[in-house]
Amino acid sequence: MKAAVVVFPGSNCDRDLKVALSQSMGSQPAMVWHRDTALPNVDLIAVPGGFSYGDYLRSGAMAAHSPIMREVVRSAERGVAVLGICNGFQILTEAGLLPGVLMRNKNLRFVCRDVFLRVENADTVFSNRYSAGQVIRIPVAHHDGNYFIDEEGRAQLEGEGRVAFRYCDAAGAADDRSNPNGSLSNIAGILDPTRRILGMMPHPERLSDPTLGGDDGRALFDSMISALS
Amino acid sequence: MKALVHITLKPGVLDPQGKAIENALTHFGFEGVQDVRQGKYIELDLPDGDHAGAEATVKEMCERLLANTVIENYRVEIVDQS
Amino acid sequence: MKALVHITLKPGVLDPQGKAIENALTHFGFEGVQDVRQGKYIELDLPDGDHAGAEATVKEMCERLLANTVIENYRVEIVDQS
Amino acid sequence: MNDLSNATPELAAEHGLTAEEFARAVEILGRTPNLTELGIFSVMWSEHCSYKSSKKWLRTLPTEAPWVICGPGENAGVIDIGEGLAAIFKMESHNHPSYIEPFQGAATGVGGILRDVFTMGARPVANLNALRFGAPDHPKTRHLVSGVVAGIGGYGNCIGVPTVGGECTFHNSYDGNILVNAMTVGIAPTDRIFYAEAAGVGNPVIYVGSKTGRDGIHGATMASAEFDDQSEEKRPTVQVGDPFTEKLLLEACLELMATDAIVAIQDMGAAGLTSSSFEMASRGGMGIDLDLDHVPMRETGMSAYELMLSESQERMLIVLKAGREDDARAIFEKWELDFAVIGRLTESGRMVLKMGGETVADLPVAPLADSAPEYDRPHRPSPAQPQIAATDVAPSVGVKEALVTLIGSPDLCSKRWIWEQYDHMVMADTVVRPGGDAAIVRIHDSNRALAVTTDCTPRYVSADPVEGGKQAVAECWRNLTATGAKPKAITDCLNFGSPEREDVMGQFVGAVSGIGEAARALEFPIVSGNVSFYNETNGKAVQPTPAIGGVGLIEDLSRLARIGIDQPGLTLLLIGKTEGQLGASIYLREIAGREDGAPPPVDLATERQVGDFVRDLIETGKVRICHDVSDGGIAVAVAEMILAGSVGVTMSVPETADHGWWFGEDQARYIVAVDNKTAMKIEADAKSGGIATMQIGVSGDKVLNLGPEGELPVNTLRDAAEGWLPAYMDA
Ligand SMILES: Nc1ncnc2c1ncn2[C@@H]1O[C@H](COP(=O)(O)OP(=O)(O)O)[C@@H](O)[C@H]1O
Ligand SMILES: [Mg+2]
Repeated sequence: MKAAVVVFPGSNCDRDLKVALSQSMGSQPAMVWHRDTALPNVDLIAVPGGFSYGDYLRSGAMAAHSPIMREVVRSAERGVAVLGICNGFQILTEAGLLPGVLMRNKNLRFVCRDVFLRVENADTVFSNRYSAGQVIRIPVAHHDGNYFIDEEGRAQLEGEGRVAFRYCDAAGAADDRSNPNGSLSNIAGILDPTRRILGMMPHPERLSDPTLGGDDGRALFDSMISALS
Repeated sequence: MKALVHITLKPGVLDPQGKAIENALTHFGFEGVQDVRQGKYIELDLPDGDHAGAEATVKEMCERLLANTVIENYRVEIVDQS
Repeated sequence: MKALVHITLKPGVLDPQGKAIENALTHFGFEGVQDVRQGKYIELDLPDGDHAGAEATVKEMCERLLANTVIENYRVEIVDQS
Repeated sequence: MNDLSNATPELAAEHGLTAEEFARAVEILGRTPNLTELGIFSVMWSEHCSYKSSKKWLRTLPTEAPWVICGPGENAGVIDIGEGLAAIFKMESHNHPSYIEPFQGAATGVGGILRDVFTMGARPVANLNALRFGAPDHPKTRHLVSGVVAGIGGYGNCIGVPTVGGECTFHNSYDGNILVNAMTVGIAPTDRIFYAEAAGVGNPVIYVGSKTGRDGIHGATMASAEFDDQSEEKRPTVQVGDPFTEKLLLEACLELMATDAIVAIQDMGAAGLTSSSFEMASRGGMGIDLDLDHVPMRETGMSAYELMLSESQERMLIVLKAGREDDARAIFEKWELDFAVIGRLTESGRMVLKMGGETVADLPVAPLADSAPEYDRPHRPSPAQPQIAATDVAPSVGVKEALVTLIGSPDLCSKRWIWEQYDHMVMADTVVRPGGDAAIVRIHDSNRALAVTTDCTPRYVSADPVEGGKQAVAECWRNLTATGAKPKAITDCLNFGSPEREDVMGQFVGAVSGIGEAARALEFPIVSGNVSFYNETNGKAVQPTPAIGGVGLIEDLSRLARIGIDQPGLTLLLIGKTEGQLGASIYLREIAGREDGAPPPVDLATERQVGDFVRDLIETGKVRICHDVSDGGIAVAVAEMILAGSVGVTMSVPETADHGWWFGEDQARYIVAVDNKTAMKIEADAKSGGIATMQIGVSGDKVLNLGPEGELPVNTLRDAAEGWLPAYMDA
């Protein structure tokens, strides 16, 4: 698999993502600077977490309109897989690649901690190494992770099996207590209609190494290797 | 001249900040506040010139960047420097 | 009735958001934007009643909660429901 | 009145210069300084920049060791951590700004300390913060806590440096003067460390980063407002942090540092342009000409005075090798930062400032630096306090109730509410997160790590500055040791009241001597630090608070200890001697409502012997669960080990165990949890070394069984520990 990580001014999880990807790929992803107008020929484009452009105005808004994102959209149309994590998810929604928006966390506070996720769809290029209903532990770290979409949009996501991950408790129950940010229906990650674009708030790259306290995140990267190579 | 831009959440869109303010106000003992919505207010300094043209440009700015038209409405007003 | 509250940074106080928006706009090819300042715009629904009283209350809300008066100014306007 | 008008004694006084200092300034210049020059004198001779009240005593601190690459005097301290790498770190206070505007004050405090570290070539890898707030029931406290925590998180989270540790305690002496101390640790290759010593006549002086505005021009606030009294626009304003620009500045500086274009570099901190340009010139014995017209300005009509005193954030001053301007410019333009050549180095030995074609200041560098005032202020030692044993304190409640109260008290309760608002995992190297004794951050791409912590027990320091100073260093050393790290060096942030008061100066002198004594005994040199005086409101000083930030090294990540007890059947072994010292203890304050008594004495030889013994157990893989015993004594330590883990403990305690035994704060103690065979082996080894040990319990079940004192469900402890702060903040 060949991969590229898009770097914006203010991205700060680009290196973490690179490390996690190369651990699974066995090779280095290309790092693409936001000013670049061309993308290398890759199977996966990863948009990392951070505070692109300071997350001023709206999280992800300015990055979504930068030249490189036009290329990302074009590649996505050609079927290249796109993964957006945290700020990357926000950027993909602002760019219109994924529906809905990520609003300020319900309690208005930044939240950084491990959460449990229920794998809702294990039949994607991002999740084939998990099993449906599996509960995994992965950290979140965001201020604007409160997913919102209108009722129609929500019904469509649910109906088409496009909710990828849901916040839940250790036993897999998705309720208010296990919802770290107020997201609608505990939605933590969603897919586009082609299932080849994934946006998620939690950071799998931060728990892909046992030394850091867990590696539930690693299967996400391994999934892509098997599906996209 | 100046462009005054108001960006507000569309009705029905969840507003965590507004809700939080509402709760805090009741908490502080301010009674009877029925609903609070928080939006953005942006002032742009523009070179003096024709208002209509400026308004069109600023509306384009809103469409392309300043507002997320999926969830937000915007209102543009051009005024002469005070 | 409604209270319309504008909260803006005091003159001279650095506005990183405004600055970032300004740069972004220039990148998108919008020329000549000289300065951008971002503030908050808050709408509060209040039970109908005497404007002067409401204005006083909302100003108190600004002092105590809505505005950070060390770096922000606020403006309150009471209007009848539109 | 303008930049050039002559300063008057009144104006000098408003600038905080004494009559003698002003006279000396006139003497150095051979004429009366103009307003701009006065501003520069006032900054360079301020307590903040000149350390005039503390210098004499700071000189007595040990600052050297074979592994110290650069001690105090530069922007931050530098130590060798092996494999061609150096750790660069410092702690700094931002107390007053944080009290005025908690969010921005704390945020810019973080931004400032980050710049101190990356200006030396390091990539910051960890932030910590030591916070002291007023009494929880003080009307301002809640607002200050939420603003400060949001501000620290807002800055660190955005720039992408993990905030992995700190302290947060409450006491009414901080009601009107909170303490916000921020620490940053960075890592750089030992052959790529950058200093702030100007060199090379003709080399260009470069300004990079944000534009200069009228931010935080203080000291001279009134004066500047008067001499140019316009509307509000013109008046100095609270400084606002821009972490996004700082992130760009960080990356741009590191990119430039990868080349060989830099001669010297220094961040613009307090009175940025003045201190950075003046200090770089004076360190290098150079002269410097600046053309202020080229300084990037955020506002129109700024005066030389304002430009030189502005505290606008996210700015750096760089001396480049002549001819490398374009390479540098390209990098900063790539990162969309301002870049301007604003002057050159000269051999004149003078600082000459030009604006609008005319000379607005002309000062001799060396004389101004050399004759900076230094005071030996009168100081009175604090009166000795009596030691307090259990027999002197009638227990008002049983051990059970006391423990629940203590573990749920503002100072000892879990600070989760705080650190969950900090991104403590970004950079994906955080091995041990906040909540343990020290946080552990892996050295990227290696199997080694840094352990970091901040510590100070102000109630000890106020009871006995010398012992309290020793204890702060000892606890810091112990917290690193308890993880298995080898303590390497410390930075300090000495927060005190007014040095012009004999009792406060006495506290300072005592604390510094205690800190020095401990640092010497533990081979734990002070490589950087900061003094913050005048922390008082209407004559009431804060508790003396010398915060100590420590850095330790872990050579093998497979050999470290955590505090959580994660399996049943383990023996809890107490290592170190217990006497039951209750003086100045948290038990005495929270349970008996007393703040008197002498703090537990610190025997540095024992401290070192026991610590080295424990560290060896961890390094050799015998121990992987360890916690030091500090506030609240054995009872609280065991409770913390249970709460950080997954099982309870059944205590087995001596008949004689009284509240002194349970809650006494005797120093140099650790608790380890090991299988019984190992426990006996350790006890034997300890015995031969003359180190006291005692088996105090066995892990298992979901309760803390206190023997004769009854038992507590783990959940009761957890609710108490986790409950207080969120409940307080949401109230
Ligand atoms: N302001 C803070 N920011 C981050 N972590 C904090 C803060 N205050 C306390 N902590 C964390 O809470 C834990 C307990 O703090 P403390 O009681 O000071 O530990 P100790 O008693 O071992 O010195 C430590 O891991 C510390 O890093
Ligand atoms: Mg400890």
